[in-house]
Amino acid sequence: MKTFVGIDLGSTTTKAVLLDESCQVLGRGITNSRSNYAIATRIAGEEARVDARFTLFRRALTDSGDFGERVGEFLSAFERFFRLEQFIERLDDLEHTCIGQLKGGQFAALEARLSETLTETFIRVRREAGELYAPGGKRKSDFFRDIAGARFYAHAEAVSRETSFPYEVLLNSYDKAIIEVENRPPSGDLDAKFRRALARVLAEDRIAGAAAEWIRDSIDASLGLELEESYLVGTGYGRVTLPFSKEHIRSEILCHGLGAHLMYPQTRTVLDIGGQDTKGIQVDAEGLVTNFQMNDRCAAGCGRYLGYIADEMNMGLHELGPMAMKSERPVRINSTCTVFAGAELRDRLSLGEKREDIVAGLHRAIILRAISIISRSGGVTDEFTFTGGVAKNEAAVRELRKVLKENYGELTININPESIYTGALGAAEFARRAHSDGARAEGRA
Amino acid sequence: MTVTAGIDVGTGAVKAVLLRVEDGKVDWLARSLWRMRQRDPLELARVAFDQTLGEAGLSQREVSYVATTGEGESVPFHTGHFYSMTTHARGAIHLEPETRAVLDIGALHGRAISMDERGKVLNYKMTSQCASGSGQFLENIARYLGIAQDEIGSLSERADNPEVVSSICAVLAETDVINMVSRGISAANIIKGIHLSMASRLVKLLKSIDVRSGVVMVTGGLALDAGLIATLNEEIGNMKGMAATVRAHPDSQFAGAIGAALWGAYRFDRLAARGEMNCAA
Amino acid sequence: MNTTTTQQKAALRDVHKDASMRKQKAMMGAHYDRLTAAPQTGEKVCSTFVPGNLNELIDCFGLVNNLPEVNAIQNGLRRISGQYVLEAEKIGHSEDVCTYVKSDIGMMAKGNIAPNGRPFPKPDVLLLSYTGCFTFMKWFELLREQYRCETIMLHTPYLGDGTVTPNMIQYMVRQLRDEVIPKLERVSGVKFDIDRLRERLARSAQAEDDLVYVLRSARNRPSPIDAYFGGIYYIGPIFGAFRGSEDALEYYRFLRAEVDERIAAGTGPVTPEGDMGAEKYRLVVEGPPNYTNFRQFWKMFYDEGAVVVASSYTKVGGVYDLGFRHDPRKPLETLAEYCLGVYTNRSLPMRIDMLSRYLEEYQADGLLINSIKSCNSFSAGQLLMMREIERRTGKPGAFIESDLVDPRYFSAANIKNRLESYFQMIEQRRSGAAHAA
Amino acid sequence: MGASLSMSDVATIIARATALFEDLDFSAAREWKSARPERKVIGYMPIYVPRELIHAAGMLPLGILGGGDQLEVIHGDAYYQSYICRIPRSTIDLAVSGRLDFVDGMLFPSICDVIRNLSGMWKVMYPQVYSRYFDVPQNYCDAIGGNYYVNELAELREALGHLRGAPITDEELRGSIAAYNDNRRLVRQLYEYRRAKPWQAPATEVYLLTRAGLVLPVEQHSQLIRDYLSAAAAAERPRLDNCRIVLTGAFCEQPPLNLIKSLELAGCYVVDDDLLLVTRWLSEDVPTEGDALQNLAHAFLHHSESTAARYEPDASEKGQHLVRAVRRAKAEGVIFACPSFCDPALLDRPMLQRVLREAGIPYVAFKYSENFGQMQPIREQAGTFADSIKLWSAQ
Ligand SMILES: Nc1ncnc2c1ncn2[C@@H]1O[C@H](COP(=O)(O)OP(=O)(O)O)[C@@H](O)[C@H]1O
Ligand SMILES: Nc1ncnc2c1ncn2[C@@H]1O[C@H](COP(=O)(O)OP(=O)(O)O)[C@@H](O)[C@H]1O
Ligand code: SF4
Ligand code: SF4
Ligand code: SF4
Repeated sequence: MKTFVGIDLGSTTTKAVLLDESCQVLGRGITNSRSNYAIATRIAGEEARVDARFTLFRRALTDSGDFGERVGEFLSAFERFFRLEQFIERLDDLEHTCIGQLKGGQFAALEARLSETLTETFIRVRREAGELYAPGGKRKSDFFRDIAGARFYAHAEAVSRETSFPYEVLLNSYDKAIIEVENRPPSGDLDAKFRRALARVLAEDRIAGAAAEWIRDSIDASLGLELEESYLVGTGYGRVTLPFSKEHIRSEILCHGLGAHLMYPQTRTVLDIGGQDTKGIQVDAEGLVTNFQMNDRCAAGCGRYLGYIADEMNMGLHELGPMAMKSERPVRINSTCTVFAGAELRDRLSLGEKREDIVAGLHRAIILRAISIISRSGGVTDEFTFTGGVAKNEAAVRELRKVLKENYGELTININPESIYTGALGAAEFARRAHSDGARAEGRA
Repeated sequence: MTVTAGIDVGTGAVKAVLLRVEDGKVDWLARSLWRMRQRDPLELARVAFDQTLGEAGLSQREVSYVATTGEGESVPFHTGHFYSMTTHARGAIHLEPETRAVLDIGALHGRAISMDERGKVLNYKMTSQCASGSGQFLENIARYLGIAQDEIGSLSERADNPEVVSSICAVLAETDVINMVSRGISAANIIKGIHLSMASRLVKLLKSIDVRSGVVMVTGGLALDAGLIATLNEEIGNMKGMAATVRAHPDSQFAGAIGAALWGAYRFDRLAARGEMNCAA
Repeated sequence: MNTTTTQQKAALRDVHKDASMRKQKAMMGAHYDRLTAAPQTGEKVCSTFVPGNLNELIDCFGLVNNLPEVNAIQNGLRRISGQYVLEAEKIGHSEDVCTYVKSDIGMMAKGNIAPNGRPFPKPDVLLLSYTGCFTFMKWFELLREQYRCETIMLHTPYLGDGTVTPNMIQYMVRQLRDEVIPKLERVSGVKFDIDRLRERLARSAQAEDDLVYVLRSARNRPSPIDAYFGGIYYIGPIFGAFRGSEDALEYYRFLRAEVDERIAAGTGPVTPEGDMGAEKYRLVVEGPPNYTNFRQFWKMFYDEGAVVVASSYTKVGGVYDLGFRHDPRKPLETLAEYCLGVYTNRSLPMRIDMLSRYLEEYQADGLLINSIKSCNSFSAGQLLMMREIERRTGKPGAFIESDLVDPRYFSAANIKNRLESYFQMIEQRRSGAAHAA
Repeated sequence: MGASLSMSDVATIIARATALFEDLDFSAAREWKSARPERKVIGYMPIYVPRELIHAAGMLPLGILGGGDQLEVIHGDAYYQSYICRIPRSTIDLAVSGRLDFVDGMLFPSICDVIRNLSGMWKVMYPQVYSRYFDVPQNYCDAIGGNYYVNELAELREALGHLRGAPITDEELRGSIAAYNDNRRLVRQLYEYRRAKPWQAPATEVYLLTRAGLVLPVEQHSQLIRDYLSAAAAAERPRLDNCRIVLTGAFCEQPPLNLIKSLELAGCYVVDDDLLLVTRWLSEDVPTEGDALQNLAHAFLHHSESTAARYEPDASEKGQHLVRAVRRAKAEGVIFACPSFCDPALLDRPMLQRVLREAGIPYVAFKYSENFGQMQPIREQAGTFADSIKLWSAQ
């Protein structure tokens, strides 16, 4: 089948969206952006195709009334097993890479003991992998780096304590290996992994006989569908160095505008707060950008700001929002220079202000800065759509709602759980349109 | 004879010294340094001061003047406060009498100060609000690269092909660094690159206050970073019309505290002479 | 005409192009030579500004006109303004202030060398024709401190309410009559002769006619000129030291003929890389250009097929296309009116009217604002102007930021990003409109 | 407009001034206006407008100085690029957020291109509100600049008369001139008092008191200063080992109050400044006899303060006003505190610094913005300056 690919190379993450001919999202994929944009593009694309398979499975299985109700449950189990397969595979890769590094190099002196310690650590991480992917299992993030990292750190600390092997060395070894592993696209035969996962889920659900046969056939049929990449459009921060030719590139502003329009056709104002940039975009009823504004050469108040604060307080990024939510009286903060954030925090703490009030104040400061960019792009018009990584932060969202309400009255504010894919979605739609325009042009010729 | 204390409350650490000053002769009685690590600076000031008293076997009543500097304006037991450019200039002269300029490189700001042989501040300039090229930035990157603070200097000296960080913003520079790591640039070359960009900023600062020759003393925590000192000298060497020498002293981090204590002694004498002060604080 | 071959036509065009370009170059060269030779020839020098440039009057006294703004532009184009700005900042000027001033101050600190390689002479008089910008005042106070020469202030009231009042004219004529002219007489040693002034004003008016003709030619499709990047060359002589001279008359005659050729041939503007390709977008531009990366900046437009059909910057040294001409019948009043009417002395509502009118009259696709960090006079309020003009005309605006002569504020990637998005947006709107139709 | 009840202690007076300062909704002016249906309020920006004319029309001149560090600027950035100072953007924000909806007219003085253009923005955004760019002559000859100014004043007088529905009489005008003469005298007295005893009248208090004059009816303001002067004299306060400085460059966008406070914390007594110049722009009484407009014009041409927005025709006079201020206040140094991106203040600074160097007066300089929060570097620079004066001056 024909598919249309949109790639958004963000400063921190790379996103891919796959559309079918009727503008339905088939799949989404995400990975950390690295210096090598070609690899990031490939990985994100690969992830999106994996995701697309599940969409196709869903379509195949829902076609039959019998399975009806249970499709969702079944597919989520299926996906968990598949992800577990993937996780184990990459974990093995990671272990090999870690140990492979020992040959010569900076760890040579410690080689034997380090190898033992690493092996022990990986045994423990692998042992609990099943739990991570059990129903309701709590994973820190979608990225292998983060999931594996968190578990590795925890176990490495324990192991190093037991064996009195220097913890720092273990971390070092991990830090070096993870970059290599991350830069390798998911390897191996995907179909085989789907089938292994399918076998496990069928076994676990005790589905057998005709029913199992039918499911297997449906899945096989879906796997047989070729996902033909009919057109690809790239966008984003890395756009200038994108591994695509000019006609395959659209500005990120246009992509975000169109993406937001596709999600919410009534959208007129879009705010996107990413890792290093903040964009304010105005779109018309067709999703065409009429005006925009973005920060320039200064990363004040962007997503990374929260990262600095989290680092300073020794907390996870996802814990900041909840902490700020506890505040009743946010402190007033004027400076949003990301680098001085820590100093501002220390300053306020020494003045005796409460942590949650300061953190809430910092969230408000980010939002005010974003609002000033929105203002510069032409103000706020109903409906308002908030996208980008920071839209996941509940405290940022709360402050945004407050500020908008105080200053612009009641508005519809859209926040989509998939909002991080807005730019990629727009790009994919551009790909779809470019393809059909091309086809039309050919038809005419 | 005057016994004075100098307490330097920084953003990264609290430093305290106890000095005895007699007819221009200065004896170092005690010193103390406490890393801040999210603790209350005012409490640490007390702790550091008490530690110096204990070491010297003196009581607070025997100290004629307690001088604070840095962010120590609100230390409750101080006699007087001097601002850090005043004290760093004085402290640096004490450590190295030839000094005519100071580069104080702390966690967030860099300061260039020029002075005469008596420690009178002639001119000074601070880096602007933007934090790129600060100690904090270096610290963050070191943390990211898994490098301990005291390794930084020697690592930088091992660089063979430094990769220069061009972004003006520390955040954007951080991305540059992450990209460098994934391109396989060695930690040594990255650190040296950061040293280079810091040095270029700092040397410009010196130039802007017209320091062109003589001894420039680096004070503050980054004085311990031999790689930065070396880079500063290279940078000066490459600059037309600049002939200054940058040095650090093993006690550089105490320069502020020493300067404060010395100014305290001086002020005490003057006030005592005017009869405005006759007993210790 | 029908019988001339394409080749002949091309040859003719080349000749004409050469004529106006060569002429302008020669004029500029001769002017800088005259200026830098002043210490030898004994001619006296008067420094003044482009907006409110009283060239006819200055010339009446035999003074050589030196325009620091034009020098700054030259230094920008030759990419040496950056180091001058840094020099001025080292001497103690703030990073925040207008870089025209700093480029000038820095140039002085570094030997004050003119484009012909010889030092600029010390001015004998600073004519502070204070029109449309408060920075001028500080600029000449700074120069006065250096040169310690006579400084004459001619205060032009601002058209805050959008009209020229009799009080304003009277105030300016009195300043001219009782202060400016007597002081110029004293400095130059030449007695004021009103007929000499009239003669020059008459020549100005004629050249102005031709200039307006050239600027208006952009109403054609395709436009034979670029009214911003090319326009900067077209205004050179008349905004600079040549208004009222025979040279200027001749230059504009050449130029007009050349443009006629292009209209007849149906060709677009000439760019540094030759004739421009198909005209895809027609823009009105508000704000000065960037000079340090002028070529690169221009290229971002013609590479995309964008041509500027009208601009406000080509009105800073006088707004002629709305009807004003220098009038020899009322010499002092006409100078006053001229100063009062220059673009930067117009209130925001007047600027909005003018640009909206351009968008319609020149059938432009949209308004582009190049907001200049240095220039509060232009920049403060441009965001509102853009929105108001969009509202009135229904045409989209775009906003980019750079600086006149400070290369630090030219971020090519950023500007390109914005321009691309803008052009794609215009494209989309068109196809959107086409789809809807 | 009767004088308010007098207050007797410093704390109460300053509390009242602080409340006025912090009130971003201008409640006091709103109350004044709503007390009588015919009352009108005319806003004005720095540096100078002839408030006498507004007062003579029975209206309240209301000084508008941006939003300070307590206003969250939401809309303002839609109107201004990042390299333009703060005051116009927060002023626009005050307007867009409805805080100026009771203001019947706005005057934009001739101070710089930014305020000048703001006048045009006002006309576009609020076409129904009377607004005017109030130009003043840069020519100081009575027959030329003076004549022009008299005509400008006459136009304003007529417009204001029109706004209230009855022309302003000469009698009214003379009364207003007298009221403002009285007020200017008191403000000067306040400044003199501080020059003599800076520990008795801290810079923040003097600032808050002067600032109250921008929102209160002039008679009430005069009373407030009178009260303060007698209250301040009644209570001795400790004298600190501080140096004496003149603050300059802050004539338009206001520094945050914390900045002024920080200077004193850092060991500097502010003994003169160029804050809120409108309250003492005219340095001598304006005669109440004769042609009022002629008198105002004459005072403007020949007895007004010097600042960056004014052309100094005499090269040798450039900057001398600052030297005189230093001498008069027996100051030991000058602090240049200029708003970021303020062309007039920042372009003037090097010239003033040259004059100070020649006069042997030490100085230090930094920039601020009205919502600037990082006081530590300010304290450090001002403190080092104070240290160097304290440690070295007496030698
Ligand atoms: N769960 C979360 N909670 C809070 N903030 C988050 C979360 N996830 C991501 N972010 C923020 O989002 C930013 C990345 O956003 P993204 O839109 O992916 O940026 P870009 O497009 O620039 O790569 C991070 O810097 C982080 O601050
Ligand atoms: N051995 C070292 N090598 C390099 N940097 C160091 C070393 N020790 C301390 N620092 C740096 O010095 C800074 C603190 O210096 P200090 O002068 O105490 O700062 P402050 O006075 O601002 O507290 C920190 O940024 C820290 O990273
Ligand atoms: S360091 Fe801070 S102020 Fe400077 S560019 Fe980065 S975020 Fe902006
Ligand atoms: S502010 Fe603008 S008009 Fe004034 S001198 Fe500078 S560039 Fe020219
Ligand atoms: S602060 Fe300066 S630039 Fe800004 S409006 Fe005031 S005078 Fe103009």
